[in-house]
Amino acid sequence: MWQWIHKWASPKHFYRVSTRVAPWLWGLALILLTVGALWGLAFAPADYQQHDSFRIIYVHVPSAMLAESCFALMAVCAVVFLVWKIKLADIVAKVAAPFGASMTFAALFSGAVWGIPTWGTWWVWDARLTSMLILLFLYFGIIALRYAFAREHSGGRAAAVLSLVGVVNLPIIKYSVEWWNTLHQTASFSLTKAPSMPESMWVPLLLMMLGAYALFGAVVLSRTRNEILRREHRARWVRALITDTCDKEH
Amino acid sequence: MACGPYWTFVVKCRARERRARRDDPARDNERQVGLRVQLEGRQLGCERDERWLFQALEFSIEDGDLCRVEGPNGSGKTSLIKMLTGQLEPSEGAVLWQGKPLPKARAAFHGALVYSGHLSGVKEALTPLENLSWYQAIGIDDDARSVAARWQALDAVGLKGFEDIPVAQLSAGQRRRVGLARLHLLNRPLWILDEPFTAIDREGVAALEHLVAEHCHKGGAAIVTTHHAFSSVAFTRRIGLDGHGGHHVL
Amino acid sequence: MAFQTLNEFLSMNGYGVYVWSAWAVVVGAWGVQAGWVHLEYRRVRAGILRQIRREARS
Amino acid sequence: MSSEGGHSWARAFRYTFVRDLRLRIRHGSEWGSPLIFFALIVTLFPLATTPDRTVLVTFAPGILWVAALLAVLLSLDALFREDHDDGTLEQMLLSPVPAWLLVLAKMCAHWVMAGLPLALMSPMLGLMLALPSSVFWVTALSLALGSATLILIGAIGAALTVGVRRGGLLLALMVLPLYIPVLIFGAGVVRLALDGIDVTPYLAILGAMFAAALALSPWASAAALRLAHSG
Repeated sequence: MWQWIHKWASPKHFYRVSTRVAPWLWGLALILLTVGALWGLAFAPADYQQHDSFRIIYVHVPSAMLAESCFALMAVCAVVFLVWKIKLADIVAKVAAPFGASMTFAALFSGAVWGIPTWGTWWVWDARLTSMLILLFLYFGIIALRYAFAREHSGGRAAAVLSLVGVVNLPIIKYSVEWWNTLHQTASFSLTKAPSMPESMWVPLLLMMLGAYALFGAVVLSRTRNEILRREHRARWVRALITDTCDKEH
Repeated sequence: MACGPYWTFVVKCRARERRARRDDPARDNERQVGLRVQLEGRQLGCERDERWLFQALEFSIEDGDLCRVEGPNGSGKTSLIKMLTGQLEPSEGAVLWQGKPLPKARAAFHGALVYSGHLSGVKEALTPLENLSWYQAIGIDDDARSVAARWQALDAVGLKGFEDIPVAQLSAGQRRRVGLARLHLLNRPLWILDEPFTAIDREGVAALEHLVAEHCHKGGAAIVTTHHAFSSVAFTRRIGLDGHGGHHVL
Repeated sequence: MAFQTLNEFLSMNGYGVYVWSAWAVVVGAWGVQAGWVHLEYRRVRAGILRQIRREARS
Repeated sequence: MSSEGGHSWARAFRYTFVRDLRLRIRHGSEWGSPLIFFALIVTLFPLATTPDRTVLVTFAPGILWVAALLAVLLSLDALFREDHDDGTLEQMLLSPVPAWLLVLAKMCAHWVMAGLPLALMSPMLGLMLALPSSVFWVTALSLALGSATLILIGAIGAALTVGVRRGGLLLALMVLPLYIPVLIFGAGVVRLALDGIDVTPYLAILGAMFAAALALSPWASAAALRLAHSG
């Protein structure tokens, strides 16, 4: 197992392998998202209670789930970076943070906009939206801490420790916000219990979620590749790569 | 009352410590032979901002060694010193104390080390005596001779009569001498001094040189980084760093 | 098809403002991330090329 | 020279605890400000809203707790910074005594000098916010327990930003989201006590948070200090 980890520790190996994977991921994300969007917006039936405002679920749920899993990814990268000192994990965590923050903001915005027709006001202090707001502040804290240090290496380590502290506190925050105010409707779709929506409604939702995760993978992968190029700019293989892509274009 | 739970916690540590001592044979012979200095660097490497300051550095410090670390500014001298004290994890290789890698032998190693860095390590609001008594406490010195030792240490650095004046009112040179009084106070086999001669007058320098020489003569070891050549004693070992990855060890 | 006419689809039976604004923000965020990847790649490449030229000259 | 183990650990703990108390007493001005800040914030609210007692009493628990939380946060920035600047933090990390024990001693000293006085002052300020005297005991207890948890959690943030210049605002941005569960349960306990509900289960949860923070924070802070120091 150690060889396998060590092989992945070298950015060059990761870069070569990801060159083939990245285009597929981008293509998969594009297809899934367009099919899911068309199906969800145009063909899925409207909800009997919320009518067409229900279609916001097809963007709210994927972005909320991305916000959560991105935080989990950052915590895993933090452990890998602090314990095995693999720089790749630090790069992935650094790259994933802005994506997670933007997904949290998107989930908050779409949740709030969805609230107007259903609850009558755009911001309601309901448990899930409040936890999402706190998660957004956690993201800002981690990003700000990373860029507060002069040297990237110490910034990466400090941000890793804060992500671990954050991930330990997340369930406690959710529980206490839940205790404080439970208003939000129960989760409309969870992998364990059967979806409470008819099939024609949750299939597009599933497509949108898979598409969102594919996009998440593609963005994180490509931005990691850029960060590797930026950090290893003195390495010969980077220079060789850049010069021959440059010649191919002219 | 607030620290009630902590005493129970500390007592539990004592029980664990006694158990550790009972079934750890190595600990017994260590006490008979007296602490032998054995600090080795194995294939040490230090990388900063994707650049190697030094690589594959091999050396070994034994009893009676006086080692000088030299090199231009920014050549990684302080990083090497921080690796030797266990503050900085080497990017490559390992530092061994009596055969055991540092992170595993941290308590034993720190029990045998006195480190004097760029910062004086002295609290300005406290008096020299209070500073030294705190050092004895965190240095786990036996209680019997502690009061006498403090006076004797202050006398040795020529601060007799200044014992109960807050350090803030002493001059910069006197402040550093309070820091250096630790060398007299805690009789530790290994001294690591980083630029010890800054802000010290001529006869202070001579006194410190004599002290280090006598320490090495008595079987201790010292690692010193300084631009000032020792006049009265020869270095038994030199580690030169050129800052571009190269080094030479005598 | 859940809507009879095109403008019914555009107005989302009266909920158009909410649905389209929510979708715009989320899909917009995805688009920004994708665009950012491309811009960042070009910026990193330009930086490396500039460095190569500078070192080739000196 | 081998350590006598527990005995000398306790001595190191006690000396560091006393040293920090002595430092705080000698630097009175700098360490008194959290208490004055606490009183100041509490007096702002009636001036900003209404002096009407019926309105104030509903907000009293929240105002007391938010003011205490901000006072603790304000005082945390200097917890490790002074020791970092004059090199004693380096010596603490290089001592044979485990770093988490010395960090724990510093946190206890900080609680005795900053957390406890807040709790003892809260009844007086509660009076100003029309808080009935029947609730003083619960307020003081929840603030004493809560401020200890806040100091423990905040110390991790202080350890992370010890190497950063002007780390105060960054510390607040990082640590406030982690303070929210303590704030919810702390202020909630006082609000429920106002309505006469039995608050022991909620105090128990506050105690559980304190126990978790006590178990994790010294170790995490020591690790964070080691990271910041080797930078």
